Amino acid sequence: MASQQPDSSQALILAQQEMEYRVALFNKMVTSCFDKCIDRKYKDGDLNVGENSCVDRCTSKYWQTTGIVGQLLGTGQA
Amino acid sequence: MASQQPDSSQALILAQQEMEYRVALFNKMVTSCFDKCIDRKYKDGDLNVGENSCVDRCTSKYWQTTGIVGQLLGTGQA
Amino acid sequence: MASQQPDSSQALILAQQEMEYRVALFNKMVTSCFDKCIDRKYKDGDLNVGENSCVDRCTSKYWQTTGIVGQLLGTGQA
Amino acid sequence: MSGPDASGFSEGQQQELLQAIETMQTRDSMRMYNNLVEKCFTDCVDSFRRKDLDATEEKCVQKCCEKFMKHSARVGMRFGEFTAAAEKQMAGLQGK
Amino acid sequence: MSGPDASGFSEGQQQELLQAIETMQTRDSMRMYNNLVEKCFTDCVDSFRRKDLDATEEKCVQKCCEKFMKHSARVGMRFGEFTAAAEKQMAGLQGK
Amino acid sequence: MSGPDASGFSEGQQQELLQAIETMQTRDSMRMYNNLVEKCFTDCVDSFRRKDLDATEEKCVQKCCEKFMKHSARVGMRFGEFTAAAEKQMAGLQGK
Repeated sequence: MASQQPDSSQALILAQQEMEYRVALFNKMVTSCFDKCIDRKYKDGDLNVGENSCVDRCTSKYWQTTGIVGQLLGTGQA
Repeated sequence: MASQQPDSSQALILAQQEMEYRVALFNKMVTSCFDKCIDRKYKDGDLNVGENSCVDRCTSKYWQTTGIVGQLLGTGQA
Repeated sequence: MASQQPDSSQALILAQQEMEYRVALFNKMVTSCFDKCIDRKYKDGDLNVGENSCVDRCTSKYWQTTGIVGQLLGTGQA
Repeated sequence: MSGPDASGFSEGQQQELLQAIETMQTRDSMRMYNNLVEKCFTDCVDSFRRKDLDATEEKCVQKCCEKFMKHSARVGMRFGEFTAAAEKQMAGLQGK
Repeated sequence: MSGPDASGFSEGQQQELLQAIETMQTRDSMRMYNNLVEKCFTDCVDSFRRKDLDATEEKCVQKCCEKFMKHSARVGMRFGEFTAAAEKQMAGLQGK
Repeated sequence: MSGPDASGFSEGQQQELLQAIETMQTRDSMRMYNNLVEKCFTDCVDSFRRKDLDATEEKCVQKCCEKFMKHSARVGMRFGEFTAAAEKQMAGLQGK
Protein backbone atom coordinates (compact mmCIF):
# COMPACT_ATOMS: atom_id res chain seq x y z
CA MET A 1 0.00 0.00 0.00
CA ALA A 2 2.73 2.46 0.93
CA SER A 3 4.94 3.38 -2.00
CA GLN A 4 7.87 3.43 0.40
CA GLN A 5 10.02 0.32 0.69
CA PRO A 6 8.92 -1.31 3.94
CA ASP A 7 11.80 -2.16 6.28
CA SER A 8 12.62 -5.81 6.53
CA SER A 9 11.30 -6.47 10.03
CA GLN A 10 7.92 -5.27 8.87
CA ALA A 11 8.08 -7.59 5.88
CA LEU A 12 8.79 -10.43 8.30
CA ILE A 13 5.76 -9.52 10.37
CA LEU A 14 3.62 -9.46 7.24
CA ALA A 15 4.90 -12.86 6.13
CA GLN A 16 4.12 -14.25 9.58
CA GLN A 17 0.63 -12.80 9.54
CA GLU A 18 0.02 -14.23 6.09
CA MET A 19 0.90 -17.66 7.47
CA GLU A 20 -1.23 -17.21 10.54
CA TYR A 21 -4.11 -16.28 8.29
CA ARG A 22 -3.69 -19.39 6.15
CA VAL A 23 -3.48 -21.67 9.17
CA ALA A 24 -6.61 -20.10 10.68
CA LEU A 25 -8.47 -20.42 7.36
CA PHE A 26 -7.47 -24.06 7.08
CA ASN A 27 -8.50 -24.80 10.67
CA LYS A 28 -11.90 -23.21 10.18
CA MET A 29 -12.40 -25.16 6.97
CA VAL A 30 -11.59 -28.38 8.84
CA THR A 31 -14.03 -27.59 11.66
CA SER A 32 -16.86 -26.33 9.44
CA CYS A 33 -16.73 -29.27 7.04
CA PHE A 34 -16.39 -31.75 9.90
CA ASP A 35 -19.59 -30.33 11.39
CA LYS A 36 -21.38 -30.38 8.03
CA CYS A 37 -20.24 -33.79 6.75
CA ILE A 38 -19.25 -36.16 9.52
CA ASP A 39 -21.81 -38.27 11.34
CA ARG A 40 -21.33 -37.69 15.06
CA LYS A 41 -22.07 -41.25 16.00
CA TYR A 42 -18.50 -42.26 15.22
CA LYS A 43 -19.33 -45.90 14.55
CA ASP A 44 -16.30 -46.25 12.34
CA GLY A 45 -12.85 -44.68 12.39
CA ASP A 46 -12.81 -44.33 8.61
CA LEU A 47 -14.58 -41.81 6.41
CA ASN A 48 -17.19 -43.57 4.31
CA VAL A 49 -17.83 -42.82 0.62
CA GLY A 50 -20.59 -40.33 1.34
CA GLU A 51 -18.48 -38.46 3.88
CA ASN A 52 -15.50 -38.33 1.54
CA SER A 53 -17.40 -36.75 -1.32
CA CYS A 54 -19.20 -34.43 1.09
CA VAL A 55 -15.81 -33.23 2.36
CA ASP A 56 -14.57 -32.59 -1.18
CA ARG A 57 -17.63 -30.53 -2.05
CA CYS A 58 -17.69 -28.78 1.30
CA THR A 59 -14.09 -27.59 1.00
CA SER A 60 -14.78 -26.41 -2.54
CA LYS A 61 -17.82 -24.42 -1.45
CA TYR A 62 -15.94 -23.08 1.56
CA TRP A 63 -13.13 -21.86 -0.68
CA GLN A 64 -15.64 -20.14 -2.97
CA THR A 65 -17.26 -18.49 0.04
CA THR A 66 -13.84 -17.15 0.95
CA GLY A 67 -13.68 -15.53 -2.47
CA ILE A 68 -17.09 -13.89 -2.27
CA VAL A 69 -16.52 -12.52 1.21
CA GLY A 70 -13.05 -11.31 0.26
CA GLN A 71 -14.44 -9.39 -2.72
CA LEU A 72 -17.17 -7.77 -0.63
CA LEU A 73 -14.77 -6.81 2.16
CA GLY A 74 -12.33 -5.47 -0.40
CA THR A 75 -14.86 -3.19 -2.07
CA GLY A 76 -16.26 -2.22 1.33
CA GLN A 77 -12.89 -1.12 2.60
CA ALA A 78 -11.57 0.61 -0.54
CA MET B 1 -0.92 -1.66 41.79
CA ALA B 2 2.78 -1.45 42.60
CA SER B 3 3.77 1.91 44.04
CA GLN B 4 7.04 1.58 42.16
CA GLN B 5 7.35 3.24 38.75
CA PRO B 6 6.98 0.41 36.22
CA ASP B 7 9.68 0.35 33.59
CA SER B 8 8.62 1.55 30.19
CA SER B 9 8.64 -1.76 28.33
CA GLN B 10 6.20 -3.12 30.88
CA ALA B 11 3.99 -0.07 30.40
CA LEU B 12 4.04 -0.79 26.67
CA ILE B 13 2.96 -4.38 27.26
CA LEU B 14 0.14 -3.17 29.49
CA ALA B 15 -1.02 -0.66 26.89
CA GLN B 16 -0.99 -3.40 24.27
CA GLN B 17 -2.96 -5.76 26.47
CA GLU B 18 -5.49 -3.05 27.19
CA MET B 19 -6.00 -2.67 23.46
CA GLU B 20 -6.25 -6.41 22.90
CA TYR B 21 -8.85 -6.54 25.62
CA ARG B 22 -10.93 -3.80 24.00
CA VAL B 23 -10.76 -5.40 20.59
CA ALA B 24 -11.80 -8.77 22.03
CA LEU B 25 -14.68 -7.16 23.94
CA PHE B 26 -15.84 -5.38 20.81
CA ASN B 27 -15.65 -8.57 18.73
CA LYS B 28 -17.65 -10.54 21.27
CA MET B 29 -20.26 -7.79 21.42
CA VAL B 30 -20.54 -7.92 17.63
CA THR B 31 -20.95 -11.71 17.57
CA SER B 32 -23.35 -11.92 20.53
CA CYS B 33 -25.65 -9.18 19.27
CA PHE B 34 -25.55 -10.54 15.73
CA ASP B 35 -26.75 -13.89 17.07
CA LYS B 36 -29.43 -12.27 19.22
CA CYS B 37 -30.77 -9.71 16.76
CA ILE B 38 -30.15 -10.65 13.15
CA ASP B 39 -32.50 -12.94 11.26
CA ARG B 40 -30.42 -15.73 9.72
CA LYS B 41 -32.43 -15.92 6.56
CA TYR B 42 -30.48 -12.99 5.10
CA LYS B 43 -33.23 -11.96 2.71
CA ASP B 44 -31.93 -8.44 2.64
CA GLY B 45 -28.44 -6.95 2.89
CA ASP B 46 -29.69 -4.08 5.05
CA LEU B 47 -30.60 -4.06 8.71
CA ASN B 48 -34.33 -3.43 9.07
CA VAL B 49 -35.84 -1.12 11.71
CA GLY B 50 -36.43 -3.93 14.19
CA GLU B 51 -32.88 -5.21 13.84
CA ASN B 52 -31.43 -1.75 14.24
CA SER B 53 -33.17 -1.02 17.50
CA CYS B 54 -32.45 -4.55 18.73
CA VAL B 55 -28.74 -3.95 18.09
CA ASP B 56 -28.82 -0.66 20.01
CA ARG B 57 -30.47 -2.28 23.03
CA CYS B 58 -28.36 -5.38 22.82
CA THR B 59 -25.09 -3.45 22.87
CA SER B 60 -26.37 -1.41 25.79
CA LYS B 61 -27.28 -4.52 27.78
CA TYR B 62 -24.00 -6.16 26.83
CA TRP B 63 -22.07 -3.16 28.12
CA GLN B 64 -24.02 -3.26 31.38
CA THR B 65 -23.27 -6.97 31.72
CA THR B 66 -19.59 -6.11 31.37
CA GLY B 67 -19.96 -3.80 34.34
CA ILE B 68 -21.69 -6.35 36.57
CA VAL B 69 -19.22 -9.10 35.82
CA GLY B 70 -16.31 -6.73 36.27
CA GLN B 71 -17.53 -5.72 39.71
CA LEU B 72 -18.02 -9.33 40.81
CA LEU B 73 -14.62 -10.41 39.50
CA GLY B 74 -13.03 -7.40 41.15
CA THR B 75 -14.47 -8.11 44.60
CA GLY B 76 -13.76 -11.82 44.10
CA GLN B 77 -10.11 -11.19 43.36
CA ALA B 78 -9.43 -8.47 45.96
CA MET C 1 13.74 -34.87 20.34
CA ALA C 2 16.94 -33.46 18.89
CA SER C 3 20.04 -34.89 20.52
CA GLN C 4 21.63 -31.48 20.08
CA GLN C 5 21.48 -29.07 22.99
CA PRO C 6 18.82 -26.53 22.02
CA ASP C 7 19.91 -22.94 22.45
CA SER C 8 18.42 -21.20 25.44
CA SER C 9 16.03 -18.83 23.66
CA GLN C 10 14.42 -21.84 22.02
CA ALA C 11 14.10 -23.56 25.40
CA LEU C 12 12.36 -20.43 26.66
CA ILE C 13 9.92 -20.52 23.78
CA LEU C 14 9.22 -24.18 24.47
CA ALA C 15 8.60 -23.52 28.16
CA GLN C 16 6.22 -20.71 27.24
CA GLN C 17 4.35 -22.91 24.79
CA GLU C 18 4.05 -25.66 27.38
CA MET C 19 2.42 -23.13 29.70
CA GLU C 20 0.12 -21.81 27.00
CA TYR C 21 -0.92 -25.38 26.29
CA ARG C 22 -1.74 -26.06 29.94
CA VAL C 23 -3.73 -22.86 30.28
CA ALA C 24 -5.70 -23.66 27.12
CA LEU C 25 -6.37 -27.22 28.30
CA PHE C 26 -7.56 -25.92 31.65
CA ASN C 27 -9.82 -23.33 30.04
CA LYS C 28 -11.40 -25.89 27.74
CA MET C 29 -11.96 -28.24 30.67
CA VAL C 30 -13.70 -25.42 32.54
CA THR C 31 -15.95 -24.58 29.59
CA SER C 32 -16.79 -28.17 28.64
CA CYS C 33 -17.64 -29.25 32.17
CA PHE C 34 -19.62 -26.07 32.80
CA ASP C 35 -21.73 -26.87 29.74
CA LYS C 36 -22.15 -30.50 30.76
CA CYS C 37 -22.83 -30.05 34.49
CA ILE C 38 -24.22 -26.64 35.32
CA ASP C 39 -27.90 -25.86 35.09
CA ARG C 40 -28.32 -22.72 32.97
CA LYS C 41 -31.16 -21.36 34.99
CA TYR C 42 -28.74 -19.91 37.53
CA LYS C 43 -31.26 -19.88 40.36
CA ASP C 44 -28.49 -20.07 42.89
CA GLY C 45 -24.95 -18.70 42.98
CA ASP C 46 -23.62 -21.86 44.60
CA LEU C 47 -22.91 -25.24 43.06
CA ASN C 48 -25.33 -27.81 44.47
CA VAL C 49 -24.32 -31.35 45.49
CA GLY C 50 -25.24 -32.85 42.14
CA GLU C 51 -23.29 -30.22 40.22
CA ASN C 52 -20.25 -30.64 42.44
CA SER C 53 -19.99 -34.36 41.90
CA CYS C 54 -20.74 -33.96 38.20
CA VAL C 55 -17.83 -31.52 37.94
CA ASP C 56 -15.47 -33.97 39.67
CA ARG C 57 -16.41 -36.80 37.34
CA CYS C 58 -16.45 -34.58 34.29
CA THR C 59 -12.92 -33.31 34.90
CA SER C 60 -11.76 -36.87 35.49
CA LYS C 61 -13.28 -38.07 32.21
CA TYR C 62 -11.95 -35.02 30.39
CA TRP C 63 -8.45 -35.76 31.64
CA GLN C 64 -8.74 -39.37 30.49
CA THR C 65 -9.92 -38.19 27.08
CA THR C 66 -6.79 -36.06 26.88
CA GLY C 67 -4.76 -39.22 27.40
CA ILE C 68 -6.53 -41.23 24.71
CA VAL C 69 -6.31 -38.50 22.12
CA GLY C 70 -2.68 -37.85 22.98
CA GLN C 71 -1.80 -41.50 22.44
CA LEU C 72 -3.58 -41.62 19.08
CA LEU C 73 -2.01 -38.38 17.87
CA GLY C 74 1.38 -39.60 19.04
CA THR C 75 1.20 -42.86 17.13
CA GLY C 76 -0.35 -41.07 14.16
CA GLN C 77 2.48 -38.59 13.94
CA ALA C 78 5.40 -40.97 14.58
CA MET D 1 -12.92 4.17 19.84
CA SER D 2 -10.13 6.08 21.51
CA GLY D 3 -6.85 4.28 22.21
CA PRO D 4 -5.16 4.05 25.57
CA ASP D 5 -3.47 7.15 26.91
CA ALA D 6 -0.19 7.60 25.04
CA SER D 7 1.17 10.45 27.13
CA GLY D 8 4.10 9.48 29.31
CA PHE D 9 5.67 7.42 26.53
CA SER D 10 8.83 8.53 24.76
CA GLU D 11 8.71 9.14 21.03
CA GLY D 12 10.42 5.82 20.32
CA GLN D 13 7.92 4.04 22.49
CA GLN D 14 5.01 5.75 20.80
CA GLN D 15 6.46 4.53 17.50
CA GLU D 16 6.65 1.02 18.91
CA LEU D 17 3.11 1.27 20.23
CA LEU D 18 1.83 2.50 16.87
CA GLN D 19 3.47 -0.40 15.08
CA ALA D 20 2.01 -2.81 17.63
CA ILE D 21 -1.41 -1.30 17.00
CA GLU D 22 -0.98 -1.72 13.26
CA THR D 23 0.13 -5.33 13.62
CA MET D 24 -2.84 -5.99 15.85
CA GLN D 25 -5.24 -4.35 13.42
CA THR D 26 -4.00 -6.44 10.51
CA ARG D 27 -4.27 -9.59 12.62
CA ASP D 28 -7.69 -8.54 13.79
CA SER D 29 -9.05 -7.84 10.32
CA MET D 30 -7.77 -11.22 9.13
CA ARG D 31 -9.46 -12.87 12.08
CA MET D 32 -12.66 -10.98 11.35
CA TYR D 33 -12.50 -12.05 7.72
CA ASN D 34 -12.05 -15.69 8.71
CA ASN D 35 -14.90 -15.51 11.22
CA LEU D 36 -17.19 -13.89 8.68
CA VAL D 37 -16.49 -16.60 6.11
CA GLU D 38 -17.17 -19.28 8.70
CA LYS D 39 -20.40 -17.67 9.90
CA CYS D 40 -21.91 -17.02 6.47
CA PHE D 41 -20.83 -20.43 5.23
CA THR D 42 -22.42 -22.14 8.25
CA ASP D 43 -25.67 -20.21 7.89
CA CYS D 44 -25.98 -20.30 4.09
CA VAL D 45 -24.52 -23.56 2.81
CA ASP D 46 -26.09 -26.85 3.78
CA SER D 47 -26.30 -29.02 0.69
CA PHE D 48 -23.28 -30.86 -0.65
CA ARG D 49 -24.55 -32.54 -3.76
CA ARG D 50 -22.49 -30.27 -5.98
CA LYS D 51 -19.09 -28.77 -5.63
CA ASP D 52 -20.08 -25.23 -6.65
CA LEU D 53 -22.20 -22.75 -4.76
CA ASP D 54 -25.58 -22.32 -6.42
CA ALA D 55 -27.20 -18.91 -7.00
CA THR D 56 -29.24 -19.01 -3.80
CA GLU D 57 -26.23 -19.85 -1.66
CA GLU D 58 -24.15 -17.17 -3.30
CA LYS D 59 -26.80 -14.52 -2.71
CA CYS D 60 -27.21 -15.66 0.88
CA VAL D 61 -23.46 -15.35 1.51
CA GLN D 62 -23.47 -11.85 -0.01
CA LYS D 63 -26.40 -10.60 2.06
CA CYS D 64 -24.98 -12.24 5.18
CA CYS D 65 -21.69 -10.48 4.63
CA GLU D 66 -23.29 -7.09 3.92
CA LYS D 67 -25.53 -7.44 6.92
CA PHE D 68 -22.63 -8.37 9.14
CA MET D 69 -20.59 -5.36 8.04
CA LYS D 70 -23.46 -2.96 8.62
CA HIS D 71 -24.17 -4.58 11.95
CA SER D 72 -20.52 -4.36 12.91
CA ALA D 73 -20.38 -0.68 11.99
CA ARG D 74 -23.43 0.04 14.13
CA VAL D 75 -21.99 -1.82 17.10
CA GLY D 76 -18.79 0.15 16.59
CA MET D 77 -20.69 3.44 16.89
CA ARG D 78 -22.39 2.35 20.09
CA PHE D 79 -19.17 0.95 21.49
CA GLY D 80 -17.47 4.28 20.90
CA GLU D 81 -20.25 6.08 22.76
CA PHE D 82 -20.06 3.74 25.74
CA THR D 83 -16.29 4.02 25.91
CA ALA D 84 -16.40 7.82 25.67
CA ALA D 85 -19.04 8.04 28.38
CA ALA D 86 -17.04 5.73 30.64
CA GLU D 87 -13.89 7.77 30.15
CA LYS D 88 -15.75 11.00 30.89
CA GLN D 89 -17.09 9.48 34.08
CA MET D 90 -13.62 8.29 35.07
CA ALA D 91 -12.21 11.78 34.47
CA GLY D 92 -15.03 13.27 36.54
CA LEU D 93 -14.29 10.93 39.43
CA GLN D 94 -10.59 11.70 39.33
CA GLY D 95 -11.25 15.45 39.18
CA LYS D 96 -13.15 15.47 42.47
CA MET E 1 -0.75 -26.23 39.08
CA SER E 2 3.03 -26.39 39.00
CA GLY E 3 4.88 -24.57 36.23
CA PRO E 4 7.39 -26.15 33.87
CA ASP E 5 10.79 -27.05 35.27
CA ALA E 6 12.81 -23.85 35.57
CA SER E 7 16.14 -25.46 36.43
CA GLY E 8 18.70 -25.23 33.66
CA PHE E 9 17.78 -21.62 32.94
CA SER E 10 20.10 -18.77 33.80
CA GLU E 11 18.92 -16.09 36.19
CA GLY E 12 18.25 -13.67 33.35
CA GLN E 13 16.22 -16.28 31.55
CA GLN E 14 14.22 -17.09 34.64
CA GLN E 15 13.44 -13.38 34.88
CA GLU E 16 12.32 -13.39 31.27
CA LEU E 17 10.23 -16.50 31.85
CA LEU E 18 8.61 -14.97 34.92
CA GLN E 19 7.70 -11.84 33.00
CA ALA E 20 6.31 -13.98 30.16
CA ILE E 21 4.20 -15.87 32.71
CA GLU E 22 2.90 -12.62 34.12
CA THR E 23 2.03 -11.26 30.68
CA MET E 24 0.25 -14.51 29.89
CA GLN E 25 -1.68 -14.43 33.13
CA THR E 26 -2.91 -10.91 32.51
CA ARG E 27 -3.91 -11.82 28.98
CA ASP E 28 -5.58 -14.97 30.25
CA SER E 29 -7.59 -13.23 32.94
CA MET E 30 -8.77 -10.64 30.40
CA ARG E 31 -9.78 -13.44 28.06
CA MET E 32 -11.58 -15.21 30.91
CA TYR E 33 -13.39 -12.00 31.79
CA ASN E 34 -14.51 -11.53 28.19
CA ASN E 35 -15.65 -15.13 27.90
CA LEU E 36 -17.57 -14.91 31.16
CA VAL E 37 -19.40 -11.76 30.03
CA GLU E 38 -20.29 -13.44 26.74
CA LYS E 39 -21.49 -16.66 28.38
CA CYS E 40 -23.64 -15.01 31.08
CA PHE E 41 -25.02 -12.50 28.59
CA THR E 42 -25.95 -15.28 26.16
CA ASP E 43 -27.63 -17.37 28.85
CA CYS E 44 -29.36 -14.57 30.77
CA VAL E 45 -30.39 -11.85 28.32
CA ASP E 46 -32.91 -12.61 25.61
CA SER E 47 -35.33 -9.73 25.43
CA PHE E 48 -34.47 -6.48 23.70
CA ARG E 49 -37.48 -4.33 24.24
CA ARG E 50 -35.60 -2.04 26.62
CA LYS E 51 -32.08 -0.78 26.68
CA ASP E 52 -31.42 -1.52 30.36
CA LEU E 53 -31.09 -4.87 32.07
CA ASP E 54 -34.12 -5.61 34.23
CA ALA E 55 -33.85 -7.00 37.77
CA THR E 56 -34.26 -10.63 36.67
CA GLU E 57 -31.54 -10.37 34.05
CA GLU E 58 -29.20 -8.64 36.46
CA LYS E 59 -29.66 -11.33 39.10
CA CYS E 60 -29.19 -14.04 36.50
CA VAL E 61 -25.90 -12.49 35.37
CA GLN E 62 -24.71 -12.27 38.97
CA LYS E 63 -25.54 -15.89 39.82
CA CYS E 64 -24.08 -17.05 36.51
CA CYS E 65 -20.87 -15.24 37.27
CA GLU E 66 -20.65 -16.54 40.86
CA LYS E 67 -21.39 -20.05 39.73
CA PHE E 68 -18.78 -19.88 37.03
CA MET E 69 -16.11 -18.68 39.44
CA LYS E 70 -16.88 -21.42 41.93
CA HIS E 71 -16.97 -23.98 39.16
CA SER E 72 -13.68 -22.71 37.79
CA ALA E 73 -12.05 -22.93 41.23
CA ARG E 74 -13.22 -26.53 41.64
CA VAL E 75 -11.92 -27.52 38.20
CA GLY E 76 -8.64 -25.84 39.15
CA MET E 77 -8.32 -28.05 42.23
CA ARG E 78 -8.95 -31.21 40.24
CA PHE E 79 -6.65 -30.08 37.45
CA GLY E 80 -3.89 -29.56 39.99
CA GLU E 81 -4.40 -33.07 41.32
CA PHE E 82 -4.29 -34.66 37.86
CA THR E 83 -1.17 -32.72 36.91
CA ALA E 84 0.58 -33.62 40.17
CA ALA E 85 -0.30 -37.31 39.77
CA ALA E 86 0.93 -37.30 36.17
CA GLU E 87 4.21 -35.68 37.16
CA LYS E 88 4.71 -38.18 39.97
CA GLN E 89 4.14 -41.02 37.54
CA MET E 90 6.57 -39.50 35.06
CA ALA E 91 9.19 -39.17 37.78
CA GLY E 92 8.60 -42.80 38.79
CA LEU E 93 9.08 -43.99 35.23
CA GLN E 94 12.29 -42.02 34.80
CA GLY E 95 13.65 -43.34 38.11
CA LYS E 96 13.46 -46.97 36.96
CA MET F 1 0.44 -25.89 1.24
CA SER F 2 3.23 -23.65 -0.02
CA GLY F 3 4.58 -20.97 2.29
CA PRO F 4 4.76 -17.29 1.47
CA ASP F 5 7.41 -16.15 -0.96
CA ALA F 6 10.76 -16.16 0.88
CA SER F 7 12.80 -14.50 -1.83
CA GLY F 8 13.86 -10.96 -1.00
CA PHE F 9 14.72 -11.90 2.57
CA SER F 10 18.31 -12.05 3.78
CA GLU F 11 19.67 -15.32 5.13
CA GLY F 12 19.31 -14.15 8.73
CA GLN F 13 15.74 -13.17 8.08
CA GLN F 14 14.96 -16.48 6.45
CA GLN F 15 16.34 -18.12 9.60
CA GLU F 16 14.10 -15.94 11.71
CA LEU F 17 11.13 -16.72 9.50
CA LEU F 18 11.82 -20.45 9.70
CA GLN F 19 11.96 -20.30 13.48
CA ALA F 20 8.73 -18.31 13.54
CA ILE F 21 7.12 -20.96 11.34
CA GLU F 22 8.31 -23.68 13.69
CA THR F 23 7.00 -21.86 16.75
CA MET F 24 3.69 -21.36 15.02
CA GLN F 25 3.47 -25.01 14.03
CA THR F 26 4.08 -26.19 17.58
CA ARG F 27 1.49 -23.75 18.86
CA ASP F 28 -0.91 -24.81 16.15
CA SER F 29 -0.55 -28.53 16.80
CA MET F 30 -1.11 -27.93 20.53
CA ARG F 31 -4.21 -25.93 19.71
CA MET F 32 -5.41 -28.67 17.36
CA TYR F 33 -4.84 -31.27 20.06
CA ASN F 34 -6.83 -29.23 22.58
CA ASN F 35 -9.66 -28.67 20.10
CA LEU F 36 -9.77 -32.35 19.22
CA VAL F 37 -10.02 -33.37 22.88
CA GLU F 38 -12.81 -30.85 23.41
CA LYS F 39 -14.74 -31.94 20.31
CA CYS F 40 -14.55 -35.69 20.94
CA PHE F 41 -15.28 -35.23 24.63
CA THR F 42 -18.35 -33.10 23.84
CA ASP F 43 -19.67 -35.58 21.29
CA CYS F 44 -18.85 -38.82 23.13
CA VAL F 45 -19.20 -38.23 26.87
CA ASP F 46 -22.56 -37.34 28.33
CA SER F 47 -23.04 -39.35 31.47
CA PHE F 48 -21.38 -38.41 34.73
CA ARG F 49 -22.41 -41.13 37.10
CA ARG F 50 -18.88 -42.53 37.24
CA LYS F 51 -15.51 -40.95 37.21
CA ASP F 52 -13.97 -43.23 34.59
CA LEU F 53 -14.76 -43.45 30.90
CA ASP F 54 -16.65 -46.64 30.10
CA ALA F 55 -15.79 -48.87 27.13
CA THR F 56 -18.35 -47.25 24.82
CA GLU F 57 -17.13 -43.76 25.54
CA GLU F 58 -13.53 -44.77 25.09
CA LYS F 59 -14.25 -46.36 21.71
CA CYS F 60 -16.24 -43.33 20.64
CA VAL F 61 -13.37 -41.00 21.51
CA GLN F 62 -10.95 -43.18 19.56
CA LYS F 63 -13.10 -43.33 16.42
CA CYS F 64 -13.83 -39.62 16.69
CA CYS F 65 -10.14 -38.88 16.86
CA GLU F 66 -9.25 -41.19 13.96
CA LYS F 67 -12.04 -39.78 11.88
CA PHE F 68 -10.98 -36.24 12.60
CA MET F 69 -7.38 -36.94 11.60
CA LYS F 70 -8.42 -38.56 8.33
CA HIS F 71 -10.84 -35.75 7.66
CA SER F 72 -8.18 -33.17 8.42
CA ALA F 73 -5.73 -34.86 6.06
CA ARG F 74 -8.29 -34.86 3.25
CA VAL F 75 -9.11 -31.19 3.79
CA GLY F 76 -5.36 -30.52 3.75
CA MET F 77 -5.06 -32.14 0.30
CA ARG F 78 -7.92 -30.09 -1.10
CA PHE F 79 -6.64 -26.91 0.54
CA GLY F 80 -3.28 -27.46 -1.10
CA GLU F 81 -4.93 -27.82 -4.50
CA PHE F 82 -6.99 -24.64 -4.07
CA THR F 83 -3.96 -22.67 -2.93
CA ALA F 84 -1.83 -23.95 -5.80
CA ALA F 85 -4.53 -23.13 -8.37
CA ALA F 86 -4.96 -19.64 -6.91
CA GLU F 87 -1.22 -18.99 -7.03
CA LYS F 88 -1.04 -20.20 -10.61
CA GLN F 89 -3.86 -17.86 -11.54
CA MET F 90 -2.15 -14.95 -9.76
CA ALA F 91 1.09 -15.69 -11.63
CA GLY F 92 -0.84 -15.81 -14.91
CA LEU F 93 -2.45 -12.44 -14.22
CA GLN F 94 0.87 -10.82 -13.35
CA GLY F 95 2.53 -12.27 -16.47
CA LYS F 96 0.07 -10.54 -18.78
